[in-house]
Formats: sequence, C-alpha cells, structure tokens
Amino acid sequence: MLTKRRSGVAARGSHQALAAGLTAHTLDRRGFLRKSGLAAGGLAALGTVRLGAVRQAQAAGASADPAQAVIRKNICTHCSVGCTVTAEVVNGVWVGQEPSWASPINRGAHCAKGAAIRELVHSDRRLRYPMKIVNGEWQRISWDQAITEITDKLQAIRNKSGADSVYWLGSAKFTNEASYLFRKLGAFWGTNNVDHQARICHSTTVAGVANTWGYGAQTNSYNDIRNAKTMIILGGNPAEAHPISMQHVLSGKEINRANMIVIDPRFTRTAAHATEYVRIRSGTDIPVIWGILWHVFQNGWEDKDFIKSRVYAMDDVRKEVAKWTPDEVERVSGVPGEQLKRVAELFAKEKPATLIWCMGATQHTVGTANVRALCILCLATGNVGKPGTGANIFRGHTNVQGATDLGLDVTTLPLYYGLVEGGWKHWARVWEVEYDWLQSRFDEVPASAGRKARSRKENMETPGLTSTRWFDAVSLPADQVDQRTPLKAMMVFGHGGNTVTRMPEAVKGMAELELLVVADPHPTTFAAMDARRDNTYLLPICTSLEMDGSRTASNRSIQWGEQIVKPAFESKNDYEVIYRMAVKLGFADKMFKNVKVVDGVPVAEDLLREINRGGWSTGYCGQSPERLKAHMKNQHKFDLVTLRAPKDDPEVGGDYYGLPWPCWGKPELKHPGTHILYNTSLHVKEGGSTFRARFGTERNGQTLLAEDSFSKGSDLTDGYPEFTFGVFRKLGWDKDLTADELATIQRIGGNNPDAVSWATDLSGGIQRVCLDHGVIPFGNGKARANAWNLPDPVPVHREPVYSPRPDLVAKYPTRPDERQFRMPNVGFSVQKAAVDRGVAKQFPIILSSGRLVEYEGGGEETRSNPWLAELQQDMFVEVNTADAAERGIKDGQFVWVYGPENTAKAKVKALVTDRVAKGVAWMPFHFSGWYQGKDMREHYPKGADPVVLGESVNTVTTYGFDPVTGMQETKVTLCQISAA
Amino acid sequence: MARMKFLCDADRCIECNACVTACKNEHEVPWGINRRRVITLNDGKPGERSVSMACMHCTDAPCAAVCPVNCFYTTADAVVLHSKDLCIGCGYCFYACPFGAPQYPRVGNFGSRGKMDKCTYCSGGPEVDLSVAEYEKYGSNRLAEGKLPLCAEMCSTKSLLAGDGEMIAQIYKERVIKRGYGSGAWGWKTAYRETIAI
Amino acid sequence: MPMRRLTSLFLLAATLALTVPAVAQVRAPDGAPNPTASSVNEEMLFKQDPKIHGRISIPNATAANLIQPQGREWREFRESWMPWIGALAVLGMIVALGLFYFTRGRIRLEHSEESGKKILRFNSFERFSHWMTATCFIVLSLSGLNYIFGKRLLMPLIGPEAFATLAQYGKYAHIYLAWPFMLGVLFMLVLWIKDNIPGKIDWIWLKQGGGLLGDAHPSAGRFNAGQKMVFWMVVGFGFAMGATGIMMIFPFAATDINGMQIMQVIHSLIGVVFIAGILAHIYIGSLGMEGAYDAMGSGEVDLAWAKVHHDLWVKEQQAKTASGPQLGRGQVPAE
Amino acid sequence: MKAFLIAVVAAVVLATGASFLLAENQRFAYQAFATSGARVSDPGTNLVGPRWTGDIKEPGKAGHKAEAGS
Repeated sequence: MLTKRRSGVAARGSHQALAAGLTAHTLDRRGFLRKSGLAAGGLAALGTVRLGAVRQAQAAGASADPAQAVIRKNICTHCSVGCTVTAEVVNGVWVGQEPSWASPINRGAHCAKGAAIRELVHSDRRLRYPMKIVNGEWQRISWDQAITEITDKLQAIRNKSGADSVYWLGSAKFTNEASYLFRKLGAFWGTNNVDHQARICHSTTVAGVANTWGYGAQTNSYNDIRNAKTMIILGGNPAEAHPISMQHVLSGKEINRANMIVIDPRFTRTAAHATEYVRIRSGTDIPVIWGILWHVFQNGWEDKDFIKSRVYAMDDVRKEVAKWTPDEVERVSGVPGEQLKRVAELFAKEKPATLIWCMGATQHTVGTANVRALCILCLATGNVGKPGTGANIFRGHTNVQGATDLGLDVTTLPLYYGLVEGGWKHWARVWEVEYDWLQSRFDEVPASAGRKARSRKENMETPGLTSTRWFDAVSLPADQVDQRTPLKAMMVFGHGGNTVTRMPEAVKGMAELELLVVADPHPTTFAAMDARRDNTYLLPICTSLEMDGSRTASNRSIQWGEQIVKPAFESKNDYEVIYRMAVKLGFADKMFKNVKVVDGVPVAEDLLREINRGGWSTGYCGQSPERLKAHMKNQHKFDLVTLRAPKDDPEVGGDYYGLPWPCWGKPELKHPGTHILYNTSLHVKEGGSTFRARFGTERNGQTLLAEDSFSKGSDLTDGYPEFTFGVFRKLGWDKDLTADELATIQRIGGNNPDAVSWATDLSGGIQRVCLDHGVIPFGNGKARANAWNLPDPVPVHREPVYSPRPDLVAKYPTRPDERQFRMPNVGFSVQKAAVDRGVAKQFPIILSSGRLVEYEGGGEETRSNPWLAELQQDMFVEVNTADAAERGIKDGQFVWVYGPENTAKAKVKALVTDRVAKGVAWMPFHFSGWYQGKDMREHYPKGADPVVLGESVNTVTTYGFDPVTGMQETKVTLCQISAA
Repeated sequence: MARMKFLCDADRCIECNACVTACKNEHEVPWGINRRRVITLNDGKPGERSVSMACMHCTDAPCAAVCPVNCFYTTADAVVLHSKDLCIGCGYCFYACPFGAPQYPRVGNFGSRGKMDKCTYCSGGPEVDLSVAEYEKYGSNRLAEGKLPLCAEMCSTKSLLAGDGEMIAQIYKERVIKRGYGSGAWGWKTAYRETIAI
Repeated sequence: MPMRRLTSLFLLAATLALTVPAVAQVRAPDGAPNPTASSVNEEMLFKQDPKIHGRISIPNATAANLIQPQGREWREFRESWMPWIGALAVLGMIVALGLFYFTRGRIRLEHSEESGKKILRFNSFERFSHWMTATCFIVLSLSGLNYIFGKRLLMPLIGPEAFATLAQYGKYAHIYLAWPFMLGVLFMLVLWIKDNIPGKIDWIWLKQGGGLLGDAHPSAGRFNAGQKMVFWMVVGFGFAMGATGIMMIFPFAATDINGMQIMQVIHSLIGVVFIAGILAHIYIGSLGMEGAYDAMGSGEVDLAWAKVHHDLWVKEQQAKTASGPQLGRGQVPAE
Repeated sequence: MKAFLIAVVAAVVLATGASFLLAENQRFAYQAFATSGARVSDPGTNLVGPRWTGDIKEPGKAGHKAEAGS
C-alpha cells in the first residue's frame, strides 16, 4: 500500500507544478536558496534517473551526477590539508556539495568543517555592509565612505606618527595572490609591520626547520605518510585539527602495520588510535626528544652514514643529549625510560619513520628549539629526504603556508627574500618601481632610550613588530618601542582578536588605538570587546570561496580555487579592497603596473604571474595559473601515494599534484614540482633535491657542504654551494645561457654580474641550466645540528615562564631578558617573579589550549555556522576526574578558571574527563564573545553575532615569547579552577 | 536489488563529525534535529572508540513493526522509510528503535511533537523522486541520482561505509585481515541480526 | 598469505576473548601493533550494561546512547502479545456479557407498593463527575485501542490516509481528554470514597453472588460490593493509567526510554482490563438491570428498586429525614 | 441529561485547556537543544515545516499542492 510514487509520467507531469510550487508560497531564505537550485537540477534529473544507478555508482566508487548544475571547484578555507570543495551551483546559487573524489588529497572526504562549508557563504551572520562605530553604536556606511574615511585617517596618522605606526595584520585565509598583494601594500606603505597567523602557529617551525636544512616547510606530504612504517605524532592532534590527514595516517598505519606513537600531554582522539601513547608534562618536549636520542646514541641506532655525509655538527648534540639520562628525563617530563627506549628503537629501526608535529611543539617560549630538536631526531636517524620519512609538519590554516611563503611576516619579503638591500632590490625590479622610492616610504627612527637612530634604509631592513605583541606596542611607554612612535592604527584583515594570549592587555591596547579597521566576513572579537567609541570600521570581505586564487597546502602543493558564487551581500574580495585603498593612498598605478584590473578588481591570474616572475628563491616560478588550472581539471590522474601524474599525460604528464614548491624555472620548463624535499634519489628534474647550502660553505674548519651525497644524475658528485653567475663562469656553464638570459643577468648585475644568483636571476636562465646539469640551484649543503645563529644553537631545555615545577627553574631557566622585534621580552623577570611569589601553589593546575574539530582559529567564522555551532555550544575546560572531585565539580557545570596575570578569570563549563592527567586542564581556543563572565553579544553589530559565544582561553593565558620568532606560549600556563 | 546498510569502522572513526554536518548540508537539517550523530565510548581512557550512528535501516525494522499507522515501508534497496503524511507523531518508533534514530520537531511533550524525522539513507520519501515536496519533507534523494548517502561519501577516514551490505562487509573484512584487528561492526547484531565473520 | 591470515584470525580471537579493558596499548604476538586488543567492543560493553552509551557533544543526553536493544522486547510485547491480550480481554468480556444476557436475561425491576416513588441517588455534581469521566473514558479507550487494533481492523477498511487522519485526531483526543478523565476520577474518589469502604456486608453480598445468580437480594449500603469493586477499579486503574500516561506524555522527564517502554506495557495491559471491567459496568448499569440506569440518568431511582438493591442505604436516607423517604420532584423520570 | 451534557462540555473545555497548557510546555527541538552559549535565530524549516510540526503544508494555504503523486 505504501510504495514509492515513481511513475515517470506523473513525474514529468509535475514539472509545472514544481515550478509553481516555488512561487506559490513563501519560503525562508535558506529554503529558497536550496530549492531554486533544486527545481532546475531536479527537473533535469527526472529524465535521466536510471534504476540500478546505485549499483553502478558503487562499482565505480563515484557518483554519476545527472543534474545539470554547474560544478565549481575551490579549496576548503579551513585547515592546511587543502581539501577540494566541489560545489553545485545553479543560477548563481550554491545549492549543494558533492564529494571531491578526484582530489588525491581528500578523495571525496571532508571533516565537519569542510562538509559544512557551503553554509559559510550563505551564513546570515555574515557582515553585510561596511560599518563604523559612532559613539559606541554601529552604523551602516557605504564602501566609498568607508574607503575614503579609512584612507584619510591612515594618511593623517602617517603624517603625524609615521608609517610604522600602522600595523598591517594579514591572514592565512588569504589566497596566495591576496597575501602577496597585502605584503606588497605593506612595502608600498613603508613598513615591515606586516604579519599574519603563522606568527602564532608555526613561525617557530619555519624558523627552526629553515635554519636546519633550508626551507621552513613540511618536507613530505600527507599522502606520503602512507609509506611510513613508524610515525611519531608529537604535540599534534590531527584527528581534530587535520582530520583528512588521518585518512592517510590511518591507512598507512593499517597497510604497513605501522607503529603510530602519539606523544602528548593529553589523551587525544588521535591518541585513541595510537599503538603507543606517551603522556608528557606540557613544555618538556626537548627532554623527551633528547631522552629518545639518548637511547639512540647509547645503542648505536643512529644512521651514521647519513650523519657523516649530510649533517653538520651532530657531535654537539651528543654532548647535550648525554645529560638527559632516563632518570633525568623521567624527573623532568614524567616519562619512564623504558617507554622512550621502545619509542627510540622503533623510530630508528623500523624505517621509514616520520615525525609529525603541530602546535603542541611550536607554541612555546622554546618553540624554535623544540622544532630544532625534532629535526635533529630525524637527522640522527636518517629519516629525512626519502618517501615515508621526514618532518611532516601539519600547518594550521588553509593557506598559512602560502601566506608565509608570500611574506606576511615581519622578517621577510615575499618568498623569503630577506629584509636586506638585495631582497628589496629584487622585488623592486619585479615590481618595476624605483628602489629609492620604496626606501622613501619608510620612517626615519630617531635615537631613543640609548638606542641608535635608524636611517630609512636601516629601518627598511629592520624586522617589524610581531602580532603577538601588537597591543604591547600600543600601550608600552614610547621609548620602549623601537620605532618612530608606538602603534596608532591596526588594519586587521581576516584575523581574530582572540587568538593572541593576554586578552586583558589586548583590550587595553584596543582602547588606545587611534584607528581600528577590521576587514573580514565576520565582525570578529575586535568588534565585540566594547573597547571603542569611534574610529572603528568593519569592512565585509568575502570568503575565498567567493573569489579566484591559489592556495598552498601544508605539503606545498598549490591548488587553484575558482570563484564558486559572487560575493554575498555587499562584501568584496581582498584584491578589490586593497586596490581601492591603493588608489586612495596614491600608489595604485605603481602597485598594479603589471596587473590587469577589471571593473575595479585586480585579476588573480595576473597577480600569480607576477609572483611567478619573482618567486625564484622558493621555486614559486613554475606554477603558472594555466598549469594550476590544468591540475585541478586533471585531479583524478594523480597517484594517491606518489602524487604524480603518468608521464604520458598531455596536460599534466609527470607533474606532482599542485606543483609543490620548489617548482624550478619558468612554467615552460615544466618542472614537476618537488613532492619530497631533500630527496637525493631523484633527479632534480624529477623533483629531487639536497639539503640547501644556505649557511655558507665552511664553519670552524668543518665543511658545510654535503660529502659524497648528491642528487641522482648530478653533474657535480659532491657538495656544492648555491649557484651564481660567478660560479657558473667558473664551471664554464655560462655558455649554456641564452643571449636573452645573459642580457637579463647583465642588466640585473650591473657592474657585478657575478653576484646574480639563482634567486635573483629574473630570466630563469641559471635555474634552467642547473636543471640541465642535474644540480640543485640552491646548492648541496649539510643540514645543521648546530645552528650557531640561533639563541640556543643546540636546543636546551628551558622551563616555561609559568612553570608548575619551580624546583626545576633554577637549573633550566628561561632565556634572560632581551629586546626582540623592537620590543623588550622580559620572560626571565616574569618567571623569576612567579617562582618568588609561589604562583605554582596558588595556581596548581597546568593550563593548555588547543583545537576542536568543529571550529577553527579564533572561530568567528565557524561559530557563525549553525551546522558546526550546534555541535559545540559551550566553551569548556577539560578537568581531570580527580581534580574535579577535589573541587566538587560536576561534569557540565559552570566553573571559573583563574589565570595568574591581570586577575583574569573565565566562566566556562567543566568537562570532567581523563583525557587530561591529574593537575592538567585544557581549553579550546576558538571561543570568544564572553569576557570574564559577561556575555558581550549585544556589542556585535546587530545580526552579525556568531551563533555560539564563549569565553576566550586567552583571557587567562599569560606572558612568554619565543626569542627567535616572538611566538606566544599557549600550551603551558598555570590556573586555578573552582565551581561557579 | 542491493541490500543497503551502514557500517562504522570504529578503528577509523576519529569523531570528526563530518557525517553529521554533511547530513545537515545535504538535507538542510534544522538545528535540533540530528539524523546522524557521533558517540565516543570510554572517552579519555585507553580503548576509547568513537562510533557514528544513525538509522541503521534494520532488517525487520522494529519501528515499522510498532507503528500504529503503518507509516513505514522498506524500499527495494532495503532502506526503511516512512511517510510523514501518515505519521501521527506518537513516538512508538522511538521506543522501539535501538539506535535512537527517530527525531521530533518538538520535544516537551508527547501530544504535539510533530511528525517524526529520521535518516532516509539519502533516498527521500514516498513523494515523487527529486521533487520539491520530497525535499521539503524528507531531504534530498541521492539514491535516485545514483549516489550514496553523503555522510558516508564524505567520511574523513572512510570509516563510515554505506552501500550494499555484502560489499561493505567485504571491505571491512579485508581491512580487518590487512591490519589484524577490528572492534566489530557496531550495531549490526542488533540491526541485521548478523555479524561479520572473519 | 595464509600465514598472515592465520595470524589475523588468531588476533581476532584474542580480541574477542578479551573482555576487560587493558590499561596499556597491546602488541600482538607477531609484533604488529594492535590497539584494538585494548579497545572497547560491543560484546564487552553489553556485559557491563544493557545499553551502550558514551559522550556526545550536542546538549541532548539521550543522544549519547549508542545502542539500546531493549526496544526489541517491547516490540515483541506490543506486536505479538498485546493484540491477543487486548482482544481476549475485550472480546472475552463482550462474549461473557452476551452469554450472561442470554442465559440470565435482563434483571427486572420487582414491583411493590413503593413503585413509582423516586429517591435521589446521585446529585447533579455526582452525575456530572461520572459522565465526564465516562465520556472521556469511552474516547480514551477507543483511541487507545486504535493504537493496537486500528491498523489491523480499521485501516484496511478506510484506507491509510483517512485512517492516519483519524488516528491523528485520536491521538490528540487521547492526550487531551486524559486530563478531564483524571480530574473526573479524582472527583469521584472524593465524592464516593466514604461509601466505598469495604465491610463485612460486602462479603455476604459477594457470597450470594450479588443476587445476580440467585433470586435473593443481599443487603447493601449505598454501594454494593460489586459497585465498590467498580469504584476501586476505576480509582486504582484510573490512577495507574494517569501515572503511566503522564510518564509517557512527558518523555524523559521522569524516566528513560526503558522506563517509558515499561510504562507503555503497564498502560496498555491495565487499559484493556479496564475496558473489559467498564464494559461489565456499562452492561449492568444499562441493559443488564432495569432501573439501574436512572441512577446516573436522572439521578433519581425507583424507591422499590432502591429498597431491593440498596436496602441499607434507603434506610439510612429515610432515617436522615423525618418526613419519610425523599421524594423526587416528579413521579416520572426527568427523561 | 443536563448533567451529561454539562459533563461533555466540561470534558471538551478541560481537554482544550489541557491542550493549551501542554502546548505552553512544548519546546521546539532547536530551543531544547541549544544552550546559554548559543543564539539560534534561524533554525531552518526544512523537514520540519514552517511551524515546526513536521507538517510541511502551511495551514490555510492551499497553494502548496506541488506533489503529483499517483
């Protein structure tokens, strides 16, 4: 009696009725969106439905789509895995998502965020139009008014306080092109105060890894983990932070019956799948790694040949490691020696072995040292530069790798060209602007507080303020901030206000700013803190799903995303906003000299071509928009494990998916990209390479060049330095250059053409000839176990600033107070005061923070997505069962979490669990909108408040900065918890 | 015809909740209705496992048996569906269901809870395939388009399997043999009165 | 590889044998990592608890139950047993009453000199309470029976759409009329409890079969033992139905799903017995006995009838009033 | 008879009252399953209908007769 009404005749007869159904009754917006697409899609589908299609779909492992919807592919804007998002668009409306089976990275899969990403675009909590605060009230304004007022105020501040008084905070959500444009804007504005989220996620990785073997990036790929026989995941919870990576991790684990060792203070969802779980005390990564290495060296498990030929100064490490006997390791970290011996043996002997880390390793005052120690563990066991090995660093945001590469950093120009004359001149040539004009844009800094004055040129070459300290740079006495004036204005593009530690200080800083501009799809925490009465603007920016552009995944693969739908509401994309500001600031002609602007919007492809023209140092030169688009079109041709397309394919033959950088030479050279860095078993033309000879050729009488190690097919069969025209002439390879290439080199070099290098040769000739000779343009060096230019050349353990073990502080103190990034870093004094005051007694619980799968970053975007928000509605703190029992705390009740600074407190729900050990608490960092117990919802512009609000963990986090990068300490502080 | 089933390989499930939001996305499931959910067992303790659960489309479905208005029916693909036109919102299916699948728009009391809603295995309901009416009442109909449920298709680690029972059992068996362990096909005994013998 | 396969089989067997969660991650004899050896499995969890439940992030505690197979027993009861029990109870009673009617016939009013005189048996509030409860009961029992028999008897006759509509209204009627029903039961309890305290006389009445079986008329007060049984049945079952019903009306307010299943079992079992009992009550109050209906109809009964059936009560009433038996307003019933 | 009629009327009145009281006590799933941290403005209406009854057809609106079942 009850059966499917499946009559074809009836179905066709219903077409008119269906269409009528759409107009006959009122629909809410959401329903309309979906249905307006469905009607068209559904109509088309009715005629083509085949019975048994299910079976076919199963057989094919994919689904045949009968609907006539337009399919558009973009990249998920959340984490760095780089999942392809396949959108069905009907009549300009994004009506559905389909699995992206063809992508070798996600193979159809998504996590909660990716599977809900359509709502990001449709979200009715988006910022709809530009707004400004007038006497504490939000008012709607036009784009013209917004841009005019903002640029006028910027100019006024610049005239009064100098270029450095404006902070340009960019975003890891930017496309590569927008990142590049934003850095260029900073350069044209005349400041190095340009930063983004990498500061607070993997800046220490970039610094630590680059200082070890050349480039600061993941050496292998998510897919390559399938080759590993042993994997250590240290300070990472990919099950929540990078769920799609777990597809590769768990498959690899199953196929190879691999060892999966999770080292973490917290029993995470990842640890639940581990073959061995090592619980450590937060902040003792170095003792644990040295503890592992102690067993490696003790038992002779190290890879001696590898160390001899490819590593510099491993003996320096041996000396430090010798101090970390199993007893001392257990005393400091709590990990028994036997367990670490087991881990050491597996990592050294069951090879290939890979080391995966994330923010649990990086977000520390010893972040860079941690990363260095991890690299050294890979080096000592020979686990780098081969399939299944390597430092698989899982970056955070979708394009944090690309944004870092493209210079949203206070220490570099795009593609890691240093803030030195050579770097500036390189980009001046690419941009076709006068170097002198660029220099004239920078401030002169007068002498102050015993510091010398800086000329414009010197200031141009001085690293800027880190984003972790922006509010200190507003509030600290002027003479402590080493620039013309302290900060006066914040230009925040796509960056939350709750992601930096010490929120109470940030709120103070916000209030003192002369101008605050937030350009974002959402108002962000900056809008909700009720700190400001005026001179505050919100600019609605579209998501990167609503624009064209490329994104660099963690594995360095670059993927082109096409605009899925037009920007929602009145929002505009980053390119357009930057362009309009440049117009008002008077340098648009210079800045967009080689970029086509259509209807006021710069064309993404042209921006990428400009990047290609200047991106030699990092091999961003071969990934033309045409090649990237061909990759997206031919995704299904790339192998799941090797990421390589068959050689005979006409469009993408032999390429690695996404042309992972370095992709040498001009696009026409068709270099396939580099899937696995430093892999000597491949020819450079096949993506092979060596460790980068970045640090000279010799140190203290020891060579820094590789010995008896070179990439396959190399004409030079030993180590060699990086290539310059001078080296070419010595080798006689200059004859291989074409006349045009020679002319370009001569033009660039002027009276010293010998100095023109593989990285500054705009003709690409040097790289081309290198490839022909089978050598790597950047040279063939050794990785450094001793990085003499860093504060701790060989990593040493240092207790956190707020240590739960004051007894260990005397032996393992944090670094002495010193000035970094134009600011004082007084970590030592703070640590000493904390020990003297007995803070660890008053605040006996270690507080750590981390990520939830449903949310990302500061969380404004994801907390505004009801599909995600429904799954995590309350900010919480994980409290150990025993700690909760002692305090009479029940699961699910409200508690106060007190921090040791600023009498800070946060009202959150208790999640009583054994995920955390006794004496440890953990909070997610995605929440904001409640502040010290107060719901700040009313302060958002009406209707643009995220669905879910909660206390930010950073209200109670504390002081502590990495000396190399200014990374904040989010993983170890102290707290007290009581029932509310 | 195929006999459609769900299988959650708990040794792969990482509680990423993609299945949950994929479901929300595909059917525009409103807040408060959860056709699919992920539950973590032994949370925070060794042996912890997470399992994604929705209507299992049981063999001899108890919901269908107890329904006082016989609003349930089983499709040729063995998917258990129901008619919202007939449903009186009595809640008996909720008593009978071993998996907590039935959902109601209102929750305070029994009298006016509204029509029951549950996982349709992405195959709509008794209305005409791919019609607006079907979409409004039951969500989209992927099966009619030759596709499988989106929750399984989008599962981050390929933990959640959907498809012909024998086929997915075979996939699971191969996995268990390859890796040497498996915590079992959760809910199969209850839903299908069978387990996967390896 | 057969060797590998064998190992796997062994591993799996070992896994299944393991019922207690081990503390450490375990490695298999062949050295392969085997996290599942220590992981939870269905069998083990069912040994700890008949339900498998865990942690879920959405604020819906009931959603944290993964598998709760008890619905199966409930379904067995509801679908395999309940229709038979219900049919037996209801049809059994109808058949029994029919048999009784055809063998014993209608109990006639015995005429005497008092015939024609009326005595007030139930005042208007009493009658109001009775009828409110009664009408509710009829709708409740019909809509209640519909949950069991509707799809079996009615739906084939009127088609699914019409039946679903009817069932929908039936459901609303059941839920909403439950409240006046419960109120009515409460009223009747208060009104009549003092006349329904069981006594020795009831025993005699019962021993004599209430006069139904023989020709003797045992003495009775305001209510005879049979009526007292009806009273206590209505009160007892009424409260039981109310309590179990309320538990089901407010899901999870007082009990979990298993509790609600049990409530439903009690509710339906008592329901059908209640219906059977009330059928007998209706029979005797209308068709079965001449003159009985008047008590609830007009409220006034024939004095002769009253003297036969409730001699003690009539005496008591007459003693209360010096002017003799309380007579009604008219000689003819109000009807 | 009067008592009977009054009783029937009273039953209907009380039942109607009960229905209102119960409706008062009734909560939508999107309210019941949202906590103090969330503000749900538009819970959506697909699958549950505009009045969150599961009835897709809006009462009093005959326009929605799109289904063409056979």
